[in-house]
Amino acid sequence: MNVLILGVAFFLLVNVVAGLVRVWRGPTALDRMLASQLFGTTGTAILLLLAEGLSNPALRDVALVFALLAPIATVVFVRRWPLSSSANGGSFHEHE
Amino acid sequence: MPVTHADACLVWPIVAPLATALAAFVLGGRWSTRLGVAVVPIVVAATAVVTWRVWHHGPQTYSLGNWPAPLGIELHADGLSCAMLLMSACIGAVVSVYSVGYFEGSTTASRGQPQKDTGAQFWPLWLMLWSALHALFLSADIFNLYVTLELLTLAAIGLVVLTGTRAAVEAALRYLLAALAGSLLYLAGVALMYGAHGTLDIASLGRSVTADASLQAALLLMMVGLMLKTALFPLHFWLPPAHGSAPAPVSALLSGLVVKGSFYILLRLWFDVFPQEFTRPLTLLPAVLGAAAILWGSMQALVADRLKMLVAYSTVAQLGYLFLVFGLARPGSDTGFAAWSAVVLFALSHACAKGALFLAAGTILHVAGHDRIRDLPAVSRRLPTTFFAIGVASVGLMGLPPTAAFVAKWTLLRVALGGGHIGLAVVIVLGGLLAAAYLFRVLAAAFTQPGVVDTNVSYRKVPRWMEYSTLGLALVSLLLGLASYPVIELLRIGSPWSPPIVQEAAP
Amino acid sequence: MTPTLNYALTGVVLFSVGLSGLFFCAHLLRKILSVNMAGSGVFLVFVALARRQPDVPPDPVPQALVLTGIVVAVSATAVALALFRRLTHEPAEEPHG
Amino acid sequence: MDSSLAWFDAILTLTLVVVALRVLFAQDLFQAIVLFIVFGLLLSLAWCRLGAVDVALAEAAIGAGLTGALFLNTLATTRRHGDQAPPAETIDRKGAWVDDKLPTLRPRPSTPWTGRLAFGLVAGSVTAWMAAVVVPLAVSSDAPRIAIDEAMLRSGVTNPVTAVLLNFRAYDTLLEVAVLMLAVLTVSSLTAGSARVSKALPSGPVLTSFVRLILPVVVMVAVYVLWSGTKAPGGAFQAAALLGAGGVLLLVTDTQSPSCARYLRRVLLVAGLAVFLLVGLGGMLGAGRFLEYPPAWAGVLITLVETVLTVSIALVLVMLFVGTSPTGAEGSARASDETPGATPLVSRERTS
Repeated sequence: MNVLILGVAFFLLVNVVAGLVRVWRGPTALDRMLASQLFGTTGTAILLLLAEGLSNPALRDVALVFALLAPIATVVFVRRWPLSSSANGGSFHEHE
Repeated sequence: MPVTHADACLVWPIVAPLATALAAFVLGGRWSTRLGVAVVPIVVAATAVVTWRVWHHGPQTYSLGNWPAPLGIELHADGLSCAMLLMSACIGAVVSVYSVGYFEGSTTASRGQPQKDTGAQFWPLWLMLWSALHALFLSADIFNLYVTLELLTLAAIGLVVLTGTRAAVEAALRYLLAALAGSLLYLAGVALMYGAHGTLDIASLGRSVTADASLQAALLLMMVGLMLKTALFPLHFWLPPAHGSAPAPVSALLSGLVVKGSFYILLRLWFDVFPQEFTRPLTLLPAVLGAAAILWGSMQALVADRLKMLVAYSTVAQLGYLFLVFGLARPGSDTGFAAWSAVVLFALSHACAKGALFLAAGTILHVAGHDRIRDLPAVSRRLPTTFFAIGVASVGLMGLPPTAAFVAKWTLLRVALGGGHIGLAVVIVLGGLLAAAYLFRVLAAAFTQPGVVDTNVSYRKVPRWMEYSTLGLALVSLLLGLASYPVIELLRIGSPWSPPIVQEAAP
Repeated sequence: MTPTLNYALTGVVLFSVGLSGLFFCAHLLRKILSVNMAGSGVFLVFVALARRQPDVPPDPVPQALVLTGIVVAVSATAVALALFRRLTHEPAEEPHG
Repeated sequence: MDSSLAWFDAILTLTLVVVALRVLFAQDLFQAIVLFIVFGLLLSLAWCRLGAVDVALAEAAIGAGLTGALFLNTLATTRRHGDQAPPAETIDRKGAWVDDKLPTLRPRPSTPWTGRLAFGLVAGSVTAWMAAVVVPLAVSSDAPRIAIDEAMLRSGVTNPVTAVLLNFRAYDTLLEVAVLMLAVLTVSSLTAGSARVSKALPSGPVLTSFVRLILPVVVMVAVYVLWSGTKAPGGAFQAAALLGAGGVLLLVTDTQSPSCARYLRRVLLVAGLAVFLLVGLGGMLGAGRFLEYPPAWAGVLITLVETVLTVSIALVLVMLFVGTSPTGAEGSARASDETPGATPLVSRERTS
C-alpha cells in the first residue's frame, strides 16, 4: 500500500517538474502564474499522500496551509497587473 | 535575602533600552525624546554595576530561563565584555545628549526632505540598536550572536535611512546586502559547528572542539563573514557611503560601536573557541589585510573632499589596526596578552575619538549646510568649541603621547618588533603619520584666516549641548590614556591569558 | 544516498549558488532573491544534519533555529524590498499625495 | 518504499537546484519571482521529507506565501502608472552594486557568458569545498545534539520545537521579535515620505466573494495552528503568517480595509514583544531568572505569549507588505498618511 501511495506522490512530483516547463517558457506572465498555481494544488496532494505514506499526520496541516495560501500570490498578481497587459505578453522584456 | 540573583544585573543593559524603545515607539512625539534621555542614566548605571561585579567577583554567567548552557542561552560577562559595555554606554550617553539637539533642529523640512518627525523615529531605532549591542557583547551562544548581529544590522539600516535622501537609501541597500552576505557566511559556520559538535555555547565549544576539517571550514566561513561585516579592506566598499550619508549621530554610532560588534565576535571566537593549530596558519591573512586597510583607508582619507567622507575612510584605516591582533597576539604568550589588550584599548579609544569627529562633522553640516573641507575655514570662526573638539579628537586618533591610542600603538609596535614583524611595525608607524596628514587637512581650517566670508550663506544656530557633548567625548578619548592601566587590568579578567596568572596568584 | 546526505548537499549547492548570485547578478531584485536562496541553503544544511540517525526523531534544536532564521530572513527581505522600492520611485515624485 | 522515496528525494532536490539557477538566470524578472515562489513550495516539501514539519509550515506560509507576495508587489512598483514598458535588467558595467538608473527599455542579455563562467567557477568551487566538509558530517553515525528529553518534562509543552523556541531558547525568540519590530520601524519610515496614491483596479465579484469565503477559513486555521502548536507542529509564527496572509488578501482586494486608530495599531504592534518582556521579567520575581517560567505555569504562560505574539506578528507582516506596495492607499483615492510609523494602507484616518 505504502509503495503505491509513495509511487503516486513521486508521480505527482514529476508532474510538477513538467509544469515547470510552462513557467519557464511562458510566454506571458499569465501562463507562468497559472502554472505556478498548479503547484499549489499538486503540492497539497503530494503532502496528503506523504502524510499517509510516512504515517506522519502532522503533514496534513502543512497541506491545509498550502491549499489556503497558494492563492495569495495569484490574488496579488491579478490586483497588481491589469489583465490586459498581462495577457498581451505583459512579461518582462522577453527577447522573442 | 535578595529577590533576584545577583548576576541578574547582566540582563538590564539589554532589557532597559529595549523596553524603553517599545514605550518610545508607542508614545511617539516628544515622549520618545524624553524616554530616550531618561533611560541613559539607567543604562550607564547597569553597565557600571556589571563592571563592578566582574572587577570584584570575576567573570559572571547568567542562565536565561534557568536553563544551563548547552540547552539554554547564557549571558557571560568578563573583562572584554565589560570594556565593550563601558564603551557602548559612554558613547551611547554622549550621542543621546547630542541627538536631542540634533533632531530638534532637523524636524522641519529644511533641506528638501519630506517633512517627517525624524526625531520620533530616531529614538526607538537607536534604543534598539543600543540593546542589540549589549546583547551582542554579553552573549555566550554562537546562534544567539547571529540573531544579535541581525538585530544590530537592521537597526543600523533603519538609522542610516532616517534622512531619506537617495544617497542614504542607496548606501543602506548596499550596506544591507553586504551585511546579509556576512551574516549568512557566519550562520553557515554555525551550522557546521552545531552539526559537528552538537552545542552552540561558546564555552562548551571551546572545550569540546577538536581540530577537524569541519571546524576549519567553519572558521573560514565565520572569519570572512565577520570581516565583511567589520568592513576590513577589501571588503570595506559598503562602509564609506553608509557612514558618510547617515545623520551625524548615527555615523558616530556606526563607526564607533556597530563595526566593533562583529569584530568582537571574531575576537572572541578566534581566541576562545578555535584551537591554535587552526588559527596559526591563518594569522597572516587578517593582519596583512589590516595593514592594507591602514594604507588604503588613509590614502582615501587624504584625498576626500568632504569631511564626513574623510572621517569614514579614516574608519576604514583605523579598523585595520584592530585586525593586527590576529597576527600579533599568540595565545599562551605574555606578549600575546599585551597585543590583545592593546588592540582592545585601541578599539575603545578609536570609538571615542571617531565618535567625536563624526559628531563634530554633523555640527558643521548642521550649521553650514555643507561639510566641504576647503570651505571649512569660513565655518571655524563660528564653532570654536567644535573645532577644539576636532583638535582633541585628532590627537586621540593620531596616537600622540598622552592618549590611549598611543599606549596601544606603542605596545603593538613593541610586540611587532619583538616578533620580527618588521613590515607590520612599519605600517603601524606609517598609519600614524598618514592619520596626522589627513587630520591636519581639517585642523588647518581652524588656524586659517577665512579668505572671503560668504555673506550669502546663512548659518543656523547650534544648540549648546551638541558642541559640549562632542567636546566631552573628545576629552574622554584623551583621558582614556591615563586610565589605560586599569582598563588593561579589567581586560585581564577572564581573558584567554588569565588562567595561569590566577594560578600563580593563588598560592 | 541517505536523505540527510542528499538534502545537505542540496543545501550546500543552494548556499553557493545564492552567494555567487549575490555577487554576480546585476539587478537588485535578483540580489535579494539570491540572499534568500543562500539562506535556504544554510537552513537545509542545518535541518538535514539534524536527521542523521534515522531511527530516532530528528533533533528539534536546529528546527527551532531555522524557524528563527526564516523570520529574520523575511524581515531583512522586507526591508531590502522597501529600500528597493524607494530607489525606483525616487526622487522625481512629489512627496505629498 | 525506500526506492520510491529515494527517487522522490532525488527529483525534488534536483528540481530545487535547477529552479534556483533559473531564478538567477531567467531573463524575465517576473519569471524569476514566480519560480522563487515555486522554490518555496518545493522547499516546504523538502522540510516535510526531513521531518521538520514546523519548518515546513512556516516555509509554506512565510517563504512561499508572504515572501512571494512581497516580491510580486515590489516588482509591480517598478512599473509606473500608464507606463507599459517593463523593467529591464539593469546592468552595471563598473561593477557597482546599485544601479541607480531606472530600468532601461532596451532588452539585453542579463548576464554575458563571461559572467556566467565566473559565476560557475565561484559557485562550483564553493560547493566543492563545502561539500568536502559536509559529506563526512552527513554520513557520520555520530550525531551530537543537545539533550532535551529530561528538560521537556518541565517545559510546559509537548512539542519539542515549541519548547526550544519559547522556553529553552526563548531569548532568541524575544530578540527575533525585536528584529521584526525593527523591520516595521524601518519600512514604515521609508513609506512615510513617499507614499502615493494610484488609481485602483476594479475588484470583480468573483474575487470579492472568494476573499469573503476564504478569510474566515484562514482565521480558523490560524487559530488551530496556534492552538495545536504546544503539542504538535505549529505555533505563533506559523499562525501569524497565516493571519498576515489573510490580511494581505484583504488589503489587495480593497473590499474593506481593516481600520484602526494609529495609537491602537502601535499598541498592537508592540504588544507581543511587550508581553514577552513582561513575562520574562516576571520570571525574575521570587529568586527566578529572566524568562524563567515556574513549571506549573509554563504551559499557560507560553500560550499567553504565543497568542499575543500571533496578533503582533500578523500585523507586522501586513505592514511589511504595505511597505513594499506601489502606492500609499490601495484601492481608493485616499490621501496618504504622512505621519511616521503610520501606514496608509491600514489606516482610515485622514491627516490632510
